[in-house]
Amino acid sequence: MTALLETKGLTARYGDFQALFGVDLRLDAGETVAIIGANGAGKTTLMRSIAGVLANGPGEVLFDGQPIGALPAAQVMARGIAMVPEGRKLFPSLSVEENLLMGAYGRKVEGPWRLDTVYDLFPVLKERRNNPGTALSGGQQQMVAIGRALMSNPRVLLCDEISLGLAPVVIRDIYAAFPQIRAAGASIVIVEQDIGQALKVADRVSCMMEGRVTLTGRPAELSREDIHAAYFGVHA
Amino acid sequence: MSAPASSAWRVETRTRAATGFSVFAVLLVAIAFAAPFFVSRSLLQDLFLILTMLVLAQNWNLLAGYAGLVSVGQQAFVGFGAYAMFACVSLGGLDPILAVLIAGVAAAMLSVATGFFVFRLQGAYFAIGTWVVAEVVRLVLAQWRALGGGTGTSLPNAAIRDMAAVQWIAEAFSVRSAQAADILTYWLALILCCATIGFIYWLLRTRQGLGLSAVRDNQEAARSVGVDARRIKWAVYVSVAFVTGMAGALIYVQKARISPDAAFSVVDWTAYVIFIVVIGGIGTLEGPIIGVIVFFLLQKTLADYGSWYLLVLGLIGIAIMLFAPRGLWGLFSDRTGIQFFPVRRILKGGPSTDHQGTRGGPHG
Amino acid sequence: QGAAVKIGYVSPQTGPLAAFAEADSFIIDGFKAAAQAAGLNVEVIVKDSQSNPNRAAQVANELIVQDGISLMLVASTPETTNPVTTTCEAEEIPCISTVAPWQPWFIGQQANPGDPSSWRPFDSSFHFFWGLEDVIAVFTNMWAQVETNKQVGGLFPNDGDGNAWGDANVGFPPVLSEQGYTLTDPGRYQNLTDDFSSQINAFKQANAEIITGVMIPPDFTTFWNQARQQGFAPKVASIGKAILFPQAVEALGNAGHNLSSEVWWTPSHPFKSSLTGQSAADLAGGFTQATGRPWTQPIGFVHALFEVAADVIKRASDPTDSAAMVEAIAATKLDTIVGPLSWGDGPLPPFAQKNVAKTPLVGGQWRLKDGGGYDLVITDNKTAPMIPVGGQMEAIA
Amino acid sequence: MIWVDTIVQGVLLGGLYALFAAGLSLVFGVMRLVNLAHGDLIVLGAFLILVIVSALGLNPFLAALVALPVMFCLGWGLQFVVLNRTLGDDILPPLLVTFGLSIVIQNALLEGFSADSRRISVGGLEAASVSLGPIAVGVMPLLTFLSAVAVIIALNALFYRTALGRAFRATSDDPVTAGLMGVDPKRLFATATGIAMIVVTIAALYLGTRSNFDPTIGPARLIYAFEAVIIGGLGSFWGTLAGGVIIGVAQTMGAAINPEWQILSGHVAFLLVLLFRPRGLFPRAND
Amino acid sequence: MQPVLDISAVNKRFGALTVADAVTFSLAPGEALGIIGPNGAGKSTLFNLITGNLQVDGGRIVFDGTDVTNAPPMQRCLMGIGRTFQIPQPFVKLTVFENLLVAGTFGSRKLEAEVAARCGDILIQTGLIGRANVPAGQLSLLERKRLELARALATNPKVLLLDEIAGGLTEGECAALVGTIRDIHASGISIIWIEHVLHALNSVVERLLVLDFGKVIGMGRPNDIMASKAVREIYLGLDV
Ligand SMILES: Nc1ncnc2c1ncn2[C@@H]1O[C@H](COP(=O)(O)OP(=O)(O)OP(=O)(O)O)[C@@H](O)[C@H]1O
Ligand SMILES: Nc1ncnc2c1ncn2[C@@H]1O[C@H](COP(=O)(O)OP(=O)(O)OP(=O)(O)O)[C@@H](O)[C@H]1O
Ligand SMILES: NC(=[NH2+])NCCC[C@H](N)C(=O)O
Ligand SMILES: [Mg+2]
Ligand SMILES: [Mg+2]
Repeated sequence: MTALLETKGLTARYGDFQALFGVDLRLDAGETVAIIGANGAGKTTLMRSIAGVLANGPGEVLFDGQPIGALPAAQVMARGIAMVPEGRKLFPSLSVEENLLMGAYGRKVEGPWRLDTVYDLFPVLKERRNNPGTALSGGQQQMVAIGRALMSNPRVLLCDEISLGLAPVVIRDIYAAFPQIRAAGASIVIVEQDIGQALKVADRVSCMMEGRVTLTGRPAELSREDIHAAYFGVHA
Repeated sequence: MSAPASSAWRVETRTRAATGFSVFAVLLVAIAFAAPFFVSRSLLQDLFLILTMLVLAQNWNLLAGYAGLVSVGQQAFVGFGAYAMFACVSLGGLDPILAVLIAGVAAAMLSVATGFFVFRLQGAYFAIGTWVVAEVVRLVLAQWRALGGGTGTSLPNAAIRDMAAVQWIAEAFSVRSAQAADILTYWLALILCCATIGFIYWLLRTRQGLGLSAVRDNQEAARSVGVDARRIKWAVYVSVAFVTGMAGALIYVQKARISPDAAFSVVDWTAYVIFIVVIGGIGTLEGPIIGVIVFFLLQKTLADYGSWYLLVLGLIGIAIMLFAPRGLWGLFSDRTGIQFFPVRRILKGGPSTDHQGTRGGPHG
Repeated sequence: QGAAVKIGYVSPQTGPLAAFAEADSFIIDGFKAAAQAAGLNVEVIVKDSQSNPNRAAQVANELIVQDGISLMLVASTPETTNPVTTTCEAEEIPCISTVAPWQPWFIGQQANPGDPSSWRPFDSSFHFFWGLEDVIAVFTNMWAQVETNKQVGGLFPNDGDGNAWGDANVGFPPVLSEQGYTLTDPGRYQNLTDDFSSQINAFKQANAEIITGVMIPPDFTTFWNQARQQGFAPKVASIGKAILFPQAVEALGNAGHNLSSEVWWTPSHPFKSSLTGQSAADLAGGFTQATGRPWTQPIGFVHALFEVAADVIKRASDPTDSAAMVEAIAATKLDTIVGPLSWGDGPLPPFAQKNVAKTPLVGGQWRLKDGGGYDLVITDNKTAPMIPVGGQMEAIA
Repeated sequence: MIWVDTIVQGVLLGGLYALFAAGLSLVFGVMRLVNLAHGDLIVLGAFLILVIVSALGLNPFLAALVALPVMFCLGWGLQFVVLNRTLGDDILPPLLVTFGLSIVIQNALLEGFSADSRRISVGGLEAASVSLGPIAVGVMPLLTFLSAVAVIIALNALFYRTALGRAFRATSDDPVTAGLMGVDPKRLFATATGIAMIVVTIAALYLGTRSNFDPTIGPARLIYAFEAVIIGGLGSFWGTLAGGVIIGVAQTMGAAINPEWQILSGHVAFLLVLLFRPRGLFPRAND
Repeated sequence: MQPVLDISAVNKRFGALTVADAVTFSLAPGEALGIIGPNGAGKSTLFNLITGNLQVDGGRIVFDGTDVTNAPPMQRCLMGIGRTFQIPQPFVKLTVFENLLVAGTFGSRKLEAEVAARCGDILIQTGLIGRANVPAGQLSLLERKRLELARALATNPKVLLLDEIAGGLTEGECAALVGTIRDIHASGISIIWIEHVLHALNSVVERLLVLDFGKVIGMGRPNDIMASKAVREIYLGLDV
């Protein structure tokens, strides 16, 4: 069976600095994959390369078996890969509702996610719909960012550090939405530094270090030591 | 990471190309000073034009390329300097050479006054602010009836003839006084140009110059390591105005006729100057030199084609900006690593001798 | 015969003043042919000022220094003539200029234009055209033909022409008050002004029935439209510069009817070229035939400029010697296509005697033709009776 | 009474400046592009309308309608092919390229149309006026002002009521993230410039009917347009209108004192506003 | 003894977001203080307030007995506050050595010749000597972080503010870095260090401050802090 999304030997660089060295990643339909790794491991870079924001070097990105590595972000998105970027990146000039509507700008397909269903998922957003997006709390902003990505009814949802900077209660609230998102049919890649959280939601986990995937497996199969070693590059 | 070991550190800035160039440059300047003895008068006038444009270009480059202050209102200082000179000569009866110096001071004073305003603005706002300020200065000077208002006025012929040293040059070269005045203004332009380049090069090699480069690269970080970004920018702005004012005055000593529209022409004194810097390569001392030569050659070859000349000039400017944003010198220097005005401090000596050598572009 | 005598010619061939120079190549071609026929060995080097005073000075310098010209010719507005003349003065190169009233040319080049006692004649520069006294006479003569309250509104910009026309000593104000007119002059505006309501209000308040001034075409159009919109309808509008060219008047649509202006040259001027023998009508017709464009007033003067050049070169003992040329110019007595020319004996103040020669000036009105387009009708010739009038002055409807 | 008239005329003049500035404001607001060729593009538009008027014998208003799509495409292509390459943190490339463009347009027009003064005639409308109480107001200046208001309303509606406008604002905030929403910033910017050229065409109609124009007349008004945009505050269309009116009124008031101060007062008003509000009267919260 | 740095009731908001909420603490001369807290807690912002890169909305900052609450950054630097940036901010077109020269000459008002040797020594100390004459734009991330440290040292600070300089280092590199910081500390410089790599942090600092949503929620000896329930819950999240 072909994977829904697959990278083969993906590399990326910022000027002279190489950030990814031949990353292989696979996401099957309906699956949730978590990527963990220390600061600067290249997780965000990987997400950005897949989404087409970053021109990637040699290596392939296949979506449904089609190469999409050379496409610009707008076209990747139009095929059904949406991203929740690191740092939320709400549009400060737009209200909450306008931010959500922007999510469907380049891909208007019928599906489970519409303005009303997103508001059902995160009811607090409905109350704040006319506020500027940036006037919300961090957690609410993160909800807007997720809702915005959902608005395009993506087949693959890329989430970069959605728990970053949020209080544990808020993180719990946000992750509480994930079963619903999965149930509605999206396959998910999450990037997470919080290993515990990652192991809880993921079907499979990949650990990255210095631009390489150093470990892949199902949460149950991975030992603390393996993870620790992959994460920090040494055995504890 | 070994323990600190103070030992024989050395800091060098020289490169071999630069050493070679400095010999060449000294020779060139010597030849340039001697030029009136053997070149034709028309060439001398061309050289005057090149030198004064180069002064303006180096100054704008210091402002925009090193201090990050993109001004499109430099004509304010050219025109103000020129008017100050005219006032000194026509109304005050001073010698034009003295008037040129006073013009520089006047332009510097104008820059202090306008600086309070334009320094409140950033980026594109700064650019447009400087332009408006220049318009205001033009409109105000256009009301100065004693200097002809909007009509303009001419320098008295006698003022040029009686200029210090003109008679002496006229006799020494046995030429008419008009030609002697040309020789004198040429020498002044040469001195001004050498002094400008020397000053900028010296500045870049002082710690202030280092601070300026740091501010340009990253203002926040520079402030955090103790660089007073504001003061450095002010100093650059005022000294650029001083030299630009002198250049403007000198240009108008040679032209001998002034009017507000000519003296405050944004095209002549700012737009062309920007073209020169950008074509040559912004943020380098070499760039404006290359740029002014290219500009001059273009002007010479195309000037008789009327509108086509400007059309082609515009297209070349666009092309360079789009395809070689670091200018002609940038293209050359990136390929060869050659710099004639090195400012990079290279650390040598010390306990370990296996430092990597350096190559690559200048600070710009 | 020896090397050709080099003549430099500077005019605004491109840029906003280009209309003044549109006949240049037609006339220079004619001049070259005539010169050859007359056995003169001359070369004309033409430079474009791009309507830019800086550039005008620069090309003048190039002509003198690089090309080694023996004679400079320059035409068209003080913005071109003054920088070129100043350069020639400094270089001691003979220079003949035209198409600028003599005051802006002469006074505009004095170090302190505000102080007549400091004014000095030029050594090697000569000018021929009319002066403000002529245009004032022509305008007041025209105004006298129409019944008005003698209230005049003045529109003088802060430029070479405007400052001279509005000057309290040499301009309109003293003469008008002498002749019983009351002038309302709100002040020197900048060229390319977008709103004239302050002037219109001032004129309305003064109940002005006459408008005069020297404006650039876009400003006059702006003014004229605004005046009509705001219900200000003077009986007479005599304007210099703006309605010089037929295209500019046509650009006003029907609103150009009965606007009046000074007329320096028309195809009906009763003069002949000393160079080609052509009449004014022939010259204008030739231009229209060659280019398909209507005649304009500068044609005659540019032609006359070259007539003088040919005459001077013929008479000079050594055309390549500045002093000899200056001497020859000063001694000129020539009947040109713009009228008789001579320096040193004109009806001029003493300081300008040497350098200025005057040409006749009359006044005219633009009249709408039946099939569209305008005719320039001479309505006053008191100042130059040899030029025939074509009709009576009419008030603007 | 004269003062009332002075202010009314200044407001109407401000409408003209706002019209010149609206396209600039759009382009400046969406992509921070300082377009020094804006004035020349207006003149280009005026020539285009003139050509259509004389070739097809159309009424100038209809001719402007015909010119709209042409100018839109021109703007779209210009942005897509040339100007997009100049965008970035550095303000020099856009300044230089558009300045080069300004020179190119002027001289190409000179080659094509000569330096003659032209005019688009609207016949009787030129002199028509309506009286507002004791003040006579020209119909064309009034139309100009009303068109400016209409353009501002339309641009605001576009910006705040449509998906395209949302995309403009989002892309202006953050082009990379907008890309993740399916926006192709290059095309979007091209569309913005295309729309700006529609506004330019409207401005060209009024420039060409108000007064004479020739190929070199563009830059003279560019500075007022910039002043209007900056006084108003980056990204505020109503601010742009207010900016235009401030300059217009300052000019007529200055002229009422003495025509010598007319243009100077406009500039001084601009400097004063910026002295107290360096980011303009209605700045966007985040910039 | 008078504290070298005294922060009292400092507040800072970004729009609706409070990032410093009555933050109060002081630093004794020669002390090493660690700051921990979740991402976005306001740690880096606190540094920016101390250095003057951001203005406080309220509260007072006293350095070495002088109120510096409204002083510009360069003045605070001159007085002896040196800092590193979390996201390295090198002067990319200057070489590594020149980066230090700027800091050395401006940060301590000395001539280039006077500080060159010291800069050389710092380059050795921070392991950058091999890259001394390379434009800083060409450095890798780790080298940039070292440059941040080296440049801050070159300003000859009394208090050194370090923002996440150990993130992403290997075990060996991390140990070496800890050694360097200990040396710096031993030379008498006070240190405030923001770090997520706790074992590195705890091997240097004497006191830990925990920040969450801009509030100080704990301060004390590292072991006590690490053991407190609030910290385990908020900072480490659900225990791994
Ligand atoms: N725009 C950029 N320019 C240069 N280098 C960059 C850029 N963005 C990231 N890098 C570098 O690329 C490497 C990988 O960064 P990336 O952001 O992908 O890491 P990450 O795993 O997402 O880290 P974090 O957990 O901090 O988000 C880092 O060394 C980083 O410094
Ligand atoms: N200039 C700014 N404008 C608006 N918000 C800002 C600004 N700087 C920081 N913030 C916000 O303030 C909060 C605190 O940021 P800060 O960088 O201080 O966190 P931190 O504790 O250093 O986090 P980390 O561990 O990720 O470095 C974050 O939510 C951040 O987005
Ligand atoms: N890019 C622009 N010009 N955006 C328009 C937004 C203007 C809006 N009227 C405001 O006040 O904010
Ligand atoms: Mg990341
Ligand atoms: Mg931080």
